[in-house]
Amino acid sequence: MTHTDHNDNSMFRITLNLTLAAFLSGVIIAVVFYLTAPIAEIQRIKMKEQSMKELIPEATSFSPIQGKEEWFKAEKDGQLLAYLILASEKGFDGHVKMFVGATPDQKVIGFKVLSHKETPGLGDQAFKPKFADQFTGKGYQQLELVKIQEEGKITAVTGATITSRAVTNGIKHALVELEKYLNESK
Amino acid sequence: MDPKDNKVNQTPEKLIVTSSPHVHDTESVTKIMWIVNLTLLPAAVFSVINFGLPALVTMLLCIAGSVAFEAAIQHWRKKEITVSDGSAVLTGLLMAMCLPPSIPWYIPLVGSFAAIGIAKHTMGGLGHNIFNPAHIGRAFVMASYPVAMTTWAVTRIGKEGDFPGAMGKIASLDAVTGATPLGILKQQGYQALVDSFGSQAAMYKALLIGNRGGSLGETSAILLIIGGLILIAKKYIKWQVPVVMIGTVGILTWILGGKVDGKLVLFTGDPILHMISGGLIIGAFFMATDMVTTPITTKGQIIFAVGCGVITVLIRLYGGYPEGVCYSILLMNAVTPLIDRYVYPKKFGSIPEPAKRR
Amino acid sequence: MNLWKEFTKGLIAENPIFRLALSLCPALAVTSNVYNALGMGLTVMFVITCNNISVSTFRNVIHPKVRVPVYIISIATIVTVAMLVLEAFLPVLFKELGIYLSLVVVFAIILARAEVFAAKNKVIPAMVDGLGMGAGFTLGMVTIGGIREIIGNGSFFGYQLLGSWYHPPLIVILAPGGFIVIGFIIGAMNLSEKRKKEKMEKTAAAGGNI
Amino acid sequence: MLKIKKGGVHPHDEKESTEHKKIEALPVPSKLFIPLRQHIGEPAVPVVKAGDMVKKGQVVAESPDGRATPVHSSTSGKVAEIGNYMHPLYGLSPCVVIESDGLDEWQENLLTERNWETLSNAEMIDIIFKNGIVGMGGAGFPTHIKLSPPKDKQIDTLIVNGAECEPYLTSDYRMMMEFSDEVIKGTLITMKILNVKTCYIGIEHNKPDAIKLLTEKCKGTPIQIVELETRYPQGAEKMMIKVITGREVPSGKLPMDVGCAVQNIGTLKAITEAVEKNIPLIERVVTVAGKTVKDPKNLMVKLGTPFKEMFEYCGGFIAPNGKIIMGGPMMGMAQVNLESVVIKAASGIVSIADNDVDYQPEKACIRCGRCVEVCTMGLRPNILSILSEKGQHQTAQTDYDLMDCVECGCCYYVCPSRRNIVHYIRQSKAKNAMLRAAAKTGSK
Repeated sequence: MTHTDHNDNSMFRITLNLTLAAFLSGVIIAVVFYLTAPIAEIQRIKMKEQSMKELIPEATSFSPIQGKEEWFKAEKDGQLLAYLILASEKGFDGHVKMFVGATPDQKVIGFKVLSHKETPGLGDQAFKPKFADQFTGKGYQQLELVKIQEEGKITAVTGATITSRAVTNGIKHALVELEKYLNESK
Repeated sequence: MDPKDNKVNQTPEKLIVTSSPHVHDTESVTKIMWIVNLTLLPAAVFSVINFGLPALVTMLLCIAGSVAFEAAIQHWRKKEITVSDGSAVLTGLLMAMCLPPSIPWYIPLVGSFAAIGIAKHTMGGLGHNIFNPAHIGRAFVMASYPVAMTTWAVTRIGKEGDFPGAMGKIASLDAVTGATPLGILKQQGYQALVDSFGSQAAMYKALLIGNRGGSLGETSAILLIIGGLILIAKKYIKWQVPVVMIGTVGILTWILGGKVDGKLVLFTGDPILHMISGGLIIGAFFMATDMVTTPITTKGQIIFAVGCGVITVLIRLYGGYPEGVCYSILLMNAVTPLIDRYVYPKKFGSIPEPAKRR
Repeated sequence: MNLWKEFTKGLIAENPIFRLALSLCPALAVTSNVYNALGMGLTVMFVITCNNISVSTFRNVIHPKVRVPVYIISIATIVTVAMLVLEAFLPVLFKELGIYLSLVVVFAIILARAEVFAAKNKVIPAMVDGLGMGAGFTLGMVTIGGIREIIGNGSFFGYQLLGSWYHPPLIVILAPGGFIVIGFIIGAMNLSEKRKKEKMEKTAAAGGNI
Repeated sequence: MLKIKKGGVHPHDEKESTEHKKIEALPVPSKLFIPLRQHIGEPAVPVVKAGDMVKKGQVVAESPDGRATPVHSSTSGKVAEIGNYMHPLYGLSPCVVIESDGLDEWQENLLTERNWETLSNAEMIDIIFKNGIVGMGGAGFPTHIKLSPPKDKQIDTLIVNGAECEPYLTSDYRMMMEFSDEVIKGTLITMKILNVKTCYIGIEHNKPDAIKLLTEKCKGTPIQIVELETRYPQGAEKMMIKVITGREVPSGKLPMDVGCAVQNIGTLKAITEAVEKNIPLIERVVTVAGKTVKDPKNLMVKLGTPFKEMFEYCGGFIAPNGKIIMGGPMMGMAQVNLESVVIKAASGIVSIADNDVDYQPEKACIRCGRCVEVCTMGLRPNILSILSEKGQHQTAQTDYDLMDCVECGCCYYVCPSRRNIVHYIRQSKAKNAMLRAAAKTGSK
């Protein structure tokens, strides 16, 4: 290729360069995706089941609820054990995403945080049993957050009021939604 | 100069030859630092009386830690060790005044390290630091140990029942969560705060005298003001800075601080409460007037003070924390070089020539 | 051999984080524990090496006017592949690294090595350079992550090193802690270099006198 | 009472030891070392040689260019040599050494009686030039140049500087008290030469006697006495103009640019003597003071007298000396030894005791802002000193008005870190001057 050719062909070469690069890139990604997508899907389901399993250990199967995204029924031998509801509530920094487990009569079993950006060592204290155990067996009417310990109410984690509030509200909303759903489907 | 030409010095003693001037006033950095320490002493002593032994331990740990880190770092940097100039003691004392009275022993030490090691010596030592070391230390431990730092002890006087109505209630609140007056204000509202003291007058009195929960140095507004007035009289600080900063907080909280049924009603806030509570007094007299980290000119210092006041109010009324003096001063410290760049004294001879008289 | 030199220069002398001060964003964001730091480091090492190979391979074909877009396409492809693989086989790490994984595309160090080194050298040296730089980056990340995890959490690689007597200052695993730790490491490196140089000068001077 | 609007310091004035002591004439020493350079400009060119006999008042060195002033013999005697001896400002400098014959005889044709009112301005300026009169406040600017401003500069105000704001010095004060008639006459002569109608004598209010005396004596003349606040650097030319007239001399300009001329008390006395009696400037009043001096005095001293003789006359020292300073302690020049001699601009010699010298080492600037507060020129001395320390002399000049510094020393006086800011500023000025000179020769 002579010098003048180079100049004449530059536009052509640029186009060819970009097209080829993009094409190659597309091919590579497509192939890799084709190979990894099924594995990733299996992993995702496995992780989700695992977290649900942690929440309701007795359950043997989890089946999605029709018409509700990310809602599950936890069953053991065909018997309804609990509802699992995905809740997302604004915390101190971004949203706290969690599964809320509730009995069929709408009492809290517990919750399992899937993702959060709360301050480590401070905000995440609100996901530990000391705080989380307060919810067990409560209906949404009882879910009131206070800063100073009071009988029958949820006491916030010192220094992590906002995260505590996010968790409490998330559970509350999930229970309210659940009641609405159960009333409708009756 | 040719040594041969130099006539023999016939005077019996050797003369010192330096550039003029040859006289100096008696001020020195050391003297200034120790006097500021002394002016803080009454409030420090009071807080020890008020909170008991833990306060003294905290204070001594802060001072000892600061002095030790200063000496160690200067030794390691192969610099002259200047702990006797009182600046490390002052940093330790000021930081102690910003801490809750009874905190675990390691917090003052971590704070001293942050103050001296990070805020002061990474910048080059005394005179070169951008941020107020005491406040950096405080902010560092605040971010590190948020739970311990927001657990406030009850005042001893309150415990012993000298002010049974007001302080009794605060004592009961304290067991669980931060119950500085500003904390109560933030979480439960103004009425709850007034109720906790009994009456508005009792609240003001308690705040002024210092009989309430809070940091070591937050408590006695009166003693701090006396210390500050001494500094003003000695001309170490300018009266404009505390006046403007406290005034800004007062005016803004009066305008924006009032809430009726959770809704903002302008011009109904309680400025006095905001002016004498929290770390505002110590911040305005001892921190916002720190020479190293504030603007040089009086005009610049007033701008600085206004900025501190505005940020304090923003944090107190709209932020996540009940108190914002520490952060407001740190934020304005960052702006100081900018202020100094644009606010400087009027140069002599820079006005246009006056019309000639005929 | 020269290749060994190309490899080792990335470790200390031209360490991407501490010396070239490139890619400080991930160095701050994903180094709150060693596991994440190592994962990110290895990912970047993989991307940088593959990209160096690809850029070096095609360096004579790529028109200079579009070299940066082509490099970016190459990096983006490799990063996407890395993400897909991580998602399939290390989903936990994938979740932890989160948004920063896609940000690998714009890490300055990768484009810098492509532009500075790979575009001018043959495939093998380019690959070695990528490996060295990646290793240096990983080393830096692990150093920062290790220090932050030990001080800020009392653990290393998730194992609790220090007992309950230790009260970790949280700030170290928060963002400001990242800045402070990196600052101290760079300061320490500069200081040691300065002292080394002084020592060398001293010995040189002494040698001159003899 | 007029005050400095911004800045300044008030050091303890230390004037008690000499302010009430009448001027005493120092006996003529056996040897006088008369420096050829006692003014700003080129040194004078000697017209005598070793072995010549000279009379008191005889010209020993002529002006080389009509700008520099001639130098006269302070007494009668023999020229021993022309050699290098200690000059209080420039170190070893050429001096005419005269061995006194003890007769102290005037040269003939001096000591005439003249009425100044009959003389023309040009004649008077010539007399002032020939009699070697320079500004005696410290700078040594030739007076005949100051008195003949360019045509386009209209001078409307004469200011007489009786502030004497430096600690220890009382020579101007004593001159005002004991030679008030000469001072007033000199003022009137200067007014006539400059053709101005307004004249102020500014005196600091720690000299109430002088204010009272001069106010009385000036009745019926256009001269007004102005009482000034006691504050250093009140006596700096630009400050004086600002305080009395409210005019600010713009940066880089001279007093004449705002229509003012400033004269020193001693200069006015010398002008009177020169114009009326044709006496050249061969002696001046010098304050000898300091904590180590046994008996501090105001002395009438022949130019060229070594400091040693003066201290001996004052009873010698009672404590070890730390520094010997020519001029006041704020702006004066520290001396290497006591060989230095009195020049026309030496208003005082001050000793500072060894244990009074500030040995404290310099520390880093803590940005307290005191120097900015006291700087009467509105500069930022803290930044200037740091820039100089870091070698950024050009930045100091272009961005921080280095050249406007008058080196009054207030910034050092108040600096709690004991940074010698003035020294830093002088270094910057010198470095920049060297750079400019290098650039000039480079471009040629």
